[in-house]
Amino acid sequence: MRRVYLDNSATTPVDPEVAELILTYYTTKYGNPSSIHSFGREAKKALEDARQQVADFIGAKSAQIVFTSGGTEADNMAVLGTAYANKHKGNHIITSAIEHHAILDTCLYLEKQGFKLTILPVDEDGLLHVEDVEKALTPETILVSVMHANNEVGTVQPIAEIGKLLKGKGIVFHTDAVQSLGKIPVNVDDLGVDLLTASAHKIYGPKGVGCLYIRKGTRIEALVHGGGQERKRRSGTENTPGIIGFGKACELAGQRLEADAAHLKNLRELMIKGIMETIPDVKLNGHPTERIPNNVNVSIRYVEGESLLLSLDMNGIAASSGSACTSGSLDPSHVLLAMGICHEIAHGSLRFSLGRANTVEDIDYVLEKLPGIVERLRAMSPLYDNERGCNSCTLKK
Amino acid sequence: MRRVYLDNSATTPVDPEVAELILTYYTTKYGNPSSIHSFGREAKKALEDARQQVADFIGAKSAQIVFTSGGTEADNMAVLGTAYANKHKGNHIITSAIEHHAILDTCLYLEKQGFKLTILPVDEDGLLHVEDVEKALTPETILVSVMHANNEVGTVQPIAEIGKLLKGKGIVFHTDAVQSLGKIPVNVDDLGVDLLTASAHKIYGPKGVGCLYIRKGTRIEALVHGGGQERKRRSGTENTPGIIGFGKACELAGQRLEADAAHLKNLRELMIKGIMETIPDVKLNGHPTERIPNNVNVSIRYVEGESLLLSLDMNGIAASSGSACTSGSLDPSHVLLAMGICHEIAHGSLRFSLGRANTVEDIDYVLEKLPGIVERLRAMSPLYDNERGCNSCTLKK
Amino acid sequence: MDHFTNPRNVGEIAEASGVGEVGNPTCGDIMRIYLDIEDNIIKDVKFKTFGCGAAVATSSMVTEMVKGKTIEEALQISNKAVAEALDGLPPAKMHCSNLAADALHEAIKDYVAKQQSGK
Amino acid sequence: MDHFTNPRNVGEIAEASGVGEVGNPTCGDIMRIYLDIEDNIIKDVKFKTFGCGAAVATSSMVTEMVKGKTIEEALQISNKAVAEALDGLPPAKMHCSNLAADALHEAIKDYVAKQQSGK
Ligand SMILES: Cc1ncc(COP(=O)(O)O)c(C=O)c1O
Ligand SMILES: Cc1ncc(COP(=O)(O)O)c(C=O)c1O
Ligand code: FES
Ligand code: FES
Repeated sequence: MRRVYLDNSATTPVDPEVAELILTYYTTKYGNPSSIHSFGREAKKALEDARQQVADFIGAKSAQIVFTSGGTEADNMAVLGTAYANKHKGNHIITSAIEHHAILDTCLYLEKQGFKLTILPVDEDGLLHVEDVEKALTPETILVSVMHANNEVGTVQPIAEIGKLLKGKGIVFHTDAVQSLGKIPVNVDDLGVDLLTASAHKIYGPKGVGCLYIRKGTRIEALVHGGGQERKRRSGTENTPGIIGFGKACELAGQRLEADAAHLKNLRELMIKGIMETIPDVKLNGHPTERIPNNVNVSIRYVEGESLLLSLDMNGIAASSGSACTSGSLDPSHVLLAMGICHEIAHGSLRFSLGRANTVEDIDYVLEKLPGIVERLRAMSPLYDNERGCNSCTLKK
Repeated sequence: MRRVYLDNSATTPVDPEVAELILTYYTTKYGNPSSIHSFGREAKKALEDARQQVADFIGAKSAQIVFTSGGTEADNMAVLGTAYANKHKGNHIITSAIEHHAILDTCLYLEKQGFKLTILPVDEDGLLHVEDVEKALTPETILVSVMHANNEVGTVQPIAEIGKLLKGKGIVFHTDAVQSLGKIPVNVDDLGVDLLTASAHKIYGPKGVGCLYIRKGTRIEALVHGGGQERKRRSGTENTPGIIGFGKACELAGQRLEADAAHLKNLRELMIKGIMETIPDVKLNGHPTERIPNNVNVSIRYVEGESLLLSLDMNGIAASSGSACTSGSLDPSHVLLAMGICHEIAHGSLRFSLGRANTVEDIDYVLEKLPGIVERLRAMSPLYDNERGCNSCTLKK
Repeated sequence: MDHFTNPRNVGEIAEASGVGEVGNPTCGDIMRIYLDIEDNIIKDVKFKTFGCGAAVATSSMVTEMVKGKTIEEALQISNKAVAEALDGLPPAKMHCSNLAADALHEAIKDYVAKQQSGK
Repeated sequence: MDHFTNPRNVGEIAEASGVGEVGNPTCGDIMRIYLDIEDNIIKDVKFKTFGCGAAVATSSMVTEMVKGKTIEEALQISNKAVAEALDGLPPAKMHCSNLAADALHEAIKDYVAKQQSGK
């Protein structure tokens, strides 16, 4: 059976060139970069080269990159590290309703500890409005964290404008760029952010590696204590092979950024057009133009998302509903709910996230299979015939 | 030039079989284990198999293993997670003076937050006395953390006895088994521990992967918030390839435990004997019998450790002074100082940590080079001729 | 898996003796069961569901299990029995089997109520 | 690296005009410099050190730099100059170069003191 992987926002295959490089650092150049002998120095040098590659990709200086165990840890470090380091200055944090759980849950954890939290709404396209940030600011505000591109619906947020708004206010500005990196240009100065999260496994690098960019002068408390690696900001023996893989993945992504984006956009448009033309009662979720090039998110009315996923999977097609983390869970996507989409229709949403390796044939295959699957499930649906269901949401028959 | 790697306590090469396996999960079986499609389920299955392998190796149930980004994070999770989850019960923590910085620094961080900390002394062999633990207990004690084997001098602590002492007292007992795993038997029930730290890259597995064993019923607060992976105990996309490599490394280490230990012990004795016979004014640090089979730690009087290391390195020999993490630092080893060894002599200490791949020829090579190096550095030392120096320590001329 | 891939008894019964519809309180999914009952025996049964894979499979299984049974026997069918008949469900999916069992019980209730009001 | 591998001027001078010994306050390492001074000119210089690789290299470099210099010229030599002569040192190792420069200055002080008390 043909296997078509369309879940690249959940994770990507590691580029073969990257994997080869990692292997070398596993088996022959295996020194601990803290060691002063030649094995250690060799690893240290490669580690610092990788730091430079990552820094170059986001327009930063290498000393401003702190490697972490992934995007989740970097998000935690941004939120908790800033809150703890600035609690003498204030206790108010602003974020958005559509953040990844790594941000949202961490903010809620701080709220339980006594911090004040404002969770900003988004519009029906999943877009945050800069005025809402402005209105939420208080003299107590120490951190604003808004993601660059959303992982579920792909909407790209006006980070540069928020950056301008916050400039000079002494408020730390963080963005989670896990989903935008490698898809659209990401530059810390253009965005005007103090902190930025990235994750290797979303850009054809290894799982378990990420980084937090920390602008010079931004105070962050370390979360992990110990040997004092990463200039005392993140202790623990560095995952040198993984970090080197991350560096290489950034280099490759930088070289291919435009070509990748054009390729993805082409497939995406093909797919959206195909779905809209062949299946009735479908809504495209997310912003029509302000979206990353690899995201297709649709609500397919009257059918339930997991059944859709399983049916696709039985045809060799890997997609997701909501984010990977929560697709094992029962709650409908908090992102879709925040966009005003009702529970029932949110439950019937599907995310196809395209990757570098996908082809037109992949898309054709999906377009060949999907209509039949939907039809079969709709025939089974108690919502389909009696036009019962949701009146509160934007998707009407 | 011959290259002899004798820094296996800092890190080990990844076993080729393990590396091969990891590669597969990077490039072809790359699904996110939280995804419900076939790519995800394949990864999930392998992840759970690896969890079982790790659990089997330490005599635990797989549900009790939480994967982390390494030993340091697991140590932090043990200390911080226990302290935060039990602060309503008490605020007193007991540890030892020779712990790895991942424990010590984390305990000191808690002390700054208002927890009470007792740091227990060790004797001149680096051994902690169980009576000292007993005497330190208070009704406020919530956590005792004592490492299984020390990373610098290799002394093995009486963990099982401490476990017996603490049994039924409602105090969480943690051991850092990073250096003992794969060298001597490690069984969570025999040791009587509630929490145990392990790290993959010390047992021929990948860097950036470790785990915390959490006995059923032991309360731990999560440090990293987000997608709710690892049964909500450690969020973040799982480093599936790394974890699978860790599982395989545990399986191999389990199969080879006795053979490895015999081989290492043989080399170790050869080395100790050779050094003692050819170089005057040398002291073996650590316990004469209660030590892991791969550790040789010697103080070479009148010479400074880094110069020794560099000279060895120029002959292709990789060793360390103190732990890798601190060998970049200037402070003499806190472990040796805690053992009552004076500053000057601590400064002249060398650690050779043997590994599975080392041979008798490796040891012979070191024994051929080391005496000349020491002689040359002693000729350069202002301490050698005038017999000035230290009167306060156990090593006298 | 077979009960998801090829669910049995999908559909409606035009003049059903009893219809039960429930919404799952845990996940919000919906399930409807139609019964055709004659002489206290369930002669035919159909279902429709807006639910996950497990909901589809358990619905299909329930309909197979009750066909030909008396309503007393059908009332004994619990979600556990359904899950067992499917060779077990993961813990996170146990609530899905409630959907089918509850809808069945609702349908029987509806039948009983109709009988009583009809007489 | 060459100044570590093959340090110049290691040793002692039996009847030195001046001897300086310092302990490094940052790391506790020790360094001793011997000067042979004639007519205000440093004619010979030797050192011994119990210190790290950088300490050995900077000591060797300092001794090379001062040979043939007047004591006034020698006093101008700073740890920065030494580090530069070695093509730079990593920041964590800058303090090591203090060791050599300080020992040199101590040795000159010792010489001056001896001269004054001798006269
Ligand atoms: C927007 C966003 N932030 C954070 C993360 C978490 O990163 P990681 O998977 O590296 O922990 C993800 C992916 O899961 C994501 O999509
Ligand atoms: C005893 C001990 N504990 C903890 C650690 C830290 O583990 P990791 O290197 O996986 O962060 C080490 C090694 O550096 C160690 O030797
Ligand atoms: S998740 Fe709703 S019925 Fe299974
Ligand atoms: S570390 Fe002591 S002189 Fe360099």
